[in-house]
Amino acid sequence: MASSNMPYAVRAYERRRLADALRKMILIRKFEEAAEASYMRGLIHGTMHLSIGQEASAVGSCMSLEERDKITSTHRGHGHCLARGADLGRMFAEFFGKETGYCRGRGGSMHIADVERGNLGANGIVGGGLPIAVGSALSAKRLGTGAVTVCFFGDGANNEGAFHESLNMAAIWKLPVVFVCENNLYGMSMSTDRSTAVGNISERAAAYSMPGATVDGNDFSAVAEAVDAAVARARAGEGPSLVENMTYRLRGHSRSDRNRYRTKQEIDDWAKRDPITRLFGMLVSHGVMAEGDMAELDGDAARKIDDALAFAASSPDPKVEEAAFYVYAGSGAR
Amino acid sequence: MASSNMPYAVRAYERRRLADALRKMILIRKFEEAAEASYMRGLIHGTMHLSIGQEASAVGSCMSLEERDKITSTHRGHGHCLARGADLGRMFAEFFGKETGYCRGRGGSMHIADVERGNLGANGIVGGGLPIAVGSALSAKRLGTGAVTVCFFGDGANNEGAFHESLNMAAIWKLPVVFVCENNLYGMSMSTDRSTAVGNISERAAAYSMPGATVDGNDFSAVAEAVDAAVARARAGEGPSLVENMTYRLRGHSRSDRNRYRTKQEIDDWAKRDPITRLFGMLVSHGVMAEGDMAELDGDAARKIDDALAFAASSPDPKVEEAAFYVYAGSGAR
Amino acid sequence: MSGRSERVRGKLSYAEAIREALDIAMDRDERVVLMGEDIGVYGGAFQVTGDLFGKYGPERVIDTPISELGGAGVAIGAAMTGLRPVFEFQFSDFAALAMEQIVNQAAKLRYMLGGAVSVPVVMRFPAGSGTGAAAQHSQSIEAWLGHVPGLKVVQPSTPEDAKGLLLSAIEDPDPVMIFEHKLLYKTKGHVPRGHYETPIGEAALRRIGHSLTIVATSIMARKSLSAAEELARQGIHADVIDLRSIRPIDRETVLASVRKTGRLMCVYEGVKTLGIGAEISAMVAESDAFDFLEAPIVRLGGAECPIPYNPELEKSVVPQEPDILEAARNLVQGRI
Amino acid sequence: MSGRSERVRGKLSYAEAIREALDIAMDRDERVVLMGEDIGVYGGAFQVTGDLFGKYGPERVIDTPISELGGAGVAIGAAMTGLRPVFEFQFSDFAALAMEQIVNQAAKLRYMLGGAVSVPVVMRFPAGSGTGAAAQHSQSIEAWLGHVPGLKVVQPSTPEDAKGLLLSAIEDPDPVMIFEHKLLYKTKGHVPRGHYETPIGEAALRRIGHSLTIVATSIMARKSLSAAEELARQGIHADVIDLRSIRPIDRETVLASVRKTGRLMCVYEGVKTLGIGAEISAMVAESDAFDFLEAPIVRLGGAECPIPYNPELEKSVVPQEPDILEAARNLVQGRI
Ligand SMILES: Cc1ncc(C[n+]2csc(CCOP(=O)(O)OP(=O)(O)O)c2C)c(N)n1
Ligand SMILES: Cc1ncc(C[n+]2csc(CCOP(=O)(O)OP(=O)(O)O)c2C)c(N)n1
Ligand SMILES: [Mg+2]
Ligand SMILES: [Mg+2]
Repeated sequence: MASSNMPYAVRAYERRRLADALRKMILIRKFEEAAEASYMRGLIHGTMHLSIGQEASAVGSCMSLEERDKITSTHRGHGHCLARGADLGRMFAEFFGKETGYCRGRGGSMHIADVERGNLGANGIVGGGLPIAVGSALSAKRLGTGAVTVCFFGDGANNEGAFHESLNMAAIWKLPVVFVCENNLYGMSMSTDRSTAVGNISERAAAYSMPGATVDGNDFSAVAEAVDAAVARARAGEGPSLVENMTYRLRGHSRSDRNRYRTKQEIDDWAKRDPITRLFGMLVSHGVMAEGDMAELDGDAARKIDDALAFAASSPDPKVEEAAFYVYAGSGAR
Repeated sequence: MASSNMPYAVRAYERRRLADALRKMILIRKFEEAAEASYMRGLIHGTMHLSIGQEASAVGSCMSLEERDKITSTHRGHGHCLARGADLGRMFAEFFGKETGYCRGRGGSMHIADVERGNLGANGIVGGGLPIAVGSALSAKRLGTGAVTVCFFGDGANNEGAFHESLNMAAIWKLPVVFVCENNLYGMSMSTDRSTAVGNISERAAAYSMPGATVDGNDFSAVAEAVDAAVARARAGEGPSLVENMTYRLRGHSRSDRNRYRTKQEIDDWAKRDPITRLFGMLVSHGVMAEGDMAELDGDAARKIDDALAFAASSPDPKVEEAAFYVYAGSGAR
Repeated sequence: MSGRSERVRGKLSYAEAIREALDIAMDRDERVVLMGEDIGVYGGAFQVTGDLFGKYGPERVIDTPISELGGAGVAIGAAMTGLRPVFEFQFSDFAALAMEQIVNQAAKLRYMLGGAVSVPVVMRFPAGSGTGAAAQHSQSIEAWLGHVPGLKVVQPSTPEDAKGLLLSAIEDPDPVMIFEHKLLYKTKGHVPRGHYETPIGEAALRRIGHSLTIVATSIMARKSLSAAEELARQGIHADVIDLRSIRPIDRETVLASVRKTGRLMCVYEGVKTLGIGAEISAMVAESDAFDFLEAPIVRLGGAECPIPYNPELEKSVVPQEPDILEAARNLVQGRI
Repeated sequence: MSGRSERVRGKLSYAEAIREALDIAMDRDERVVLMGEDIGVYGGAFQVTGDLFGKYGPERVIDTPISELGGAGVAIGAAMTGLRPVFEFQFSDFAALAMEQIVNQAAKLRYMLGGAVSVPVVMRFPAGSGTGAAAQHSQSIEAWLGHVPGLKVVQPSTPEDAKGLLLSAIEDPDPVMIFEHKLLYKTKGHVPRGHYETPIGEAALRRIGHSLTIVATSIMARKSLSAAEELARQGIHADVIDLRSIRPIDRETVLASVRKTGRLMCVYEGVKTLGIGAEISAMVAESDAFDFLEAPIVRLGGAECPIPYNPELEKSVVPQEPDILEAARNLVQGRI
């Protein structure tokens, strides 16, 4: 029975996929660190929401997704986008407002999308992606594509009316969608204790007669296990589920956050539960990787980031005369 | 232990109050029948939503309310308004669009209100009254008035985002509000089976960590018992509750309803559970009333209705030049 | 597409014309689905979808719970991923519940994503006063959506246009909002058979005159036409333009008429301030047609007041035929 | 009220002026409470409420969950029953989530109930572009609310007005919507001490000229004033009217100016079509001032486009000072 004591991830995935998951998590981390640095250097306009500390949730939740599957993402969406394999260069280019960016410089970080890889887009409206995800699942069911949609949203979003309406419709129509709540304990400054009248957000699943589960969102394997099951259920036509990944954003909400609503102690405690360190440790302890592999992974990621930054920096800005392209179909080259 | 086998209502209220409750339920029924007849005769403009069959819910839910307490009502709100003691004449006058009506002929049935008696108004927007009720409870708490707010809404309204947001805020702030869902099995043509992803709507209370109860909404005593307890809880500062009164509207949704979505059998079955007959029967069997009293009650109600209709019919229309009075404070006499 | 099927037949009502458009679209394209409250077995609050439920079943005629924000959002998400949803609001007033999805999502997604996505959704909004349904069921809020780039917004006034504009809307790769005046549903007119498209963005010059230009929308186009007949008997000959589309607006048709007549009156039911007439007036006043203006530009719009319940009051707060007549006479006779 | 406290002191920022108004109002009236997302310990997304939480505590500075529809509705219900809530939207764009409560409830309740109820709620909306926050966080949607009878809508452009209009709004028995341009929060100006009210419905003639009238709103009033200084150096002298209030509009101040100058230009950040400039233009074109017009009425508004992220694109879609200069010169020199 040794194998059943092994973490789910080690049992469920080939080595290659496990290494790939770790590689992605590292890439997300380095990507965001580089974005942060670019931001500090004034290369990036506007605001930016970093998911540093939440990488296991993004990558773990996408493990069983196939090419045809969709995700909807949030304002804190870089990880989701990279988890689905987005191009780093086009992402940086978007942050730099370049024509080569995913949104041709018109969207920025808050609207990053990668429609070809099934990412229907980050959303600047908290809760805005929830009904859209349900719509995507409705399409899949009607058109018989077999696609599953994973809908990411935050703990703060769970108090929007859109959450309620979306989960209810997904449930009555038994749609193939998985609601993944990334509960990082705060919606901006408001803790879930203060904002949300229930202990675990997953308990709200019962109000829609769907399964709900709360997992350690910094444990890659736990996330993957819960979401894989939910995806399988959706794929089998059994309807939606709600999975709550308990995690933490190690950075402030956005650049202007002074962290007045939480303690340094709390942040430090969570830093100790770093999902990347944990996954790496697990892979080493199960012989999937060796201690020495980390340096190589880091190095690889750093090189990719450098190349991507160079691509973005050297890319052209959109033309001012083309500011109003893409408002309607047929306006703007494609 | 005989008394504990007695229905709650008989134990809890004096004879006078029980008789008064029955009187009100009869008045509501006759009032709506008269409104229906006036409507058929073309005396009433627009649309009208009758609550015939739901009288126990309206009256039972208001039993423990005091003068200072508030209610918010719905498009199907005549019963709520009369349960709080509204003037029949001013109600008919409103339906007839008269200046003496509760809304000076500007609101009609869908906006009937009686602010002096704590009825903050019917609402043409399904779910529109929910946040308003929470606001009213917030005022009571901040201003220390001790007032409780009873918020009526339908089963259909429970799928609006406003429901979710309102219950959540009421719960996190422990506000003195009682959410009374009048579940008459349909939101227009859509049955709760099809619209709502949970068996009993009261189960959704758990998503807000508040007590939830489902009761036979055609049983006056059961309604009063559940809502009285919820009001007491609210009054004691222990926060909100959700009570679901299972009931049935014997008429169509509105005039244009062809009842295609339900069977004659179903309607007939529910007619047999008429809340007025049931309350009367209970009062007789517990010696509160005698069989012969019904005729007198009916006669009384009929006389009051006739007087009210006469008042309304002879009242003046609002002046067309004053159509835009009351848009802002100070425009229009008061 | 369906070629030579333009034979004229018995009149259809506006509601029937819409139903026919839905039927044709559903028949030719499996991806077209209908969504909305009580559009199934009930047939819609205004009996527009009628028995399409019987014909296409619950998979394609989808009753939604009373969840306007979510429902609209589901339609938008479905439109992004391969379906062609036509979403019915029960009353246009309830658009207020779904503005977030309509404006922040449907209208902007193509742009925010740099053209990477299309949102071919159609939304239908029964609008306007006159039914005694009071302030929360009688509004004319098309100006809100007319102010939003990324949307197209139309207001058919005839059964023929109701069908043709809806068929155009369903084919359109962008979100199209259709405001249908409730009092028009039972009005009848000739409706060509089969599939045809009325182009979005083209006004209809319904009547030719020379004394003044009347630009009107929705039911006001009908009232204006009828007033224009009476005016003609009094020697005043109006160009009557049925705007049909308020985003985009057919600038040229309006300007050409004003250059000819030198007098402009806008008639619309929405609240006067910041209503569609404000835009028409401003569009003309900033154009070369300004030099042709011989009199101030008149706007006849709704009163600055919610819609009252009392029937006389209700009529008094939106333009009626006598108001149009009087305003037109005053304009032509220089009495303003 | 607070009498002779008009002494001038060091400058305050627009955000500080708002905070001071809130502080004064809360101090004089226990019923005034603040509601909104992250307005407590966080101090507000734009640090407007700042440390009022420290001073008044969680009973009166109430952090709401991310529930705009419900939160606005709670404020409305509270206003109906004795409190005086000031509700902060984190971005004006999120008004789209609460339109139902703002429009169908707050604006209409007094009317629908025949005057039996008041809704003295104030809502504050950080608005406008220029911060790189892209299409869902940069809109100027005041025209939607300006179209709604029952609401009052203001757009202060200076710290002094930001304070005075907010204090008026809190005293007002009707719902008042305040649009605050985000780029103004850090701008400084003289702000009288103590309690004073800037009347809602009065425009401010900020500069006197004779060559043309510029009517501008919000941050465009500042840009227009600055452009007018440059124009003056070029011999073109503009009346610059800061509209301040868009419902009701100060008709007389605008018309009097146009009668004098004969030329009108409207400058606003919202989308041009159906934006506030459409109303100003139409209001003038239908008035007796029409006869004084010597040239078409110019509108400089936002492009027909969501707000883009790229900073150069972002600037290009709303009027900038050089655009105002050029348009004013063309207007005066008859080049349009
Ligand atoms: C409708 C809406 N309300 C408010 C905001 C402002 N806002 C952006 S992110 C955020 C917090 C969201 O919290 P949560 O959903 O928990 O996501 P997290 O930021 O924690 O990842 C808020 C309030 C918004 N963008 N949209
Ligand atoms: C926001 C909104 N959506 C839709 C409607 C149209 N409508 C009026 S009543 C009704 C059904 C409401 O159902 P429920 O809440 O169960 O109340 P009931 O009519 O059964 O008493 C509908 C759909 C409305 N008035 N408001
Ligand atoms: Mg969070
Ligand atoms: Mg019901």
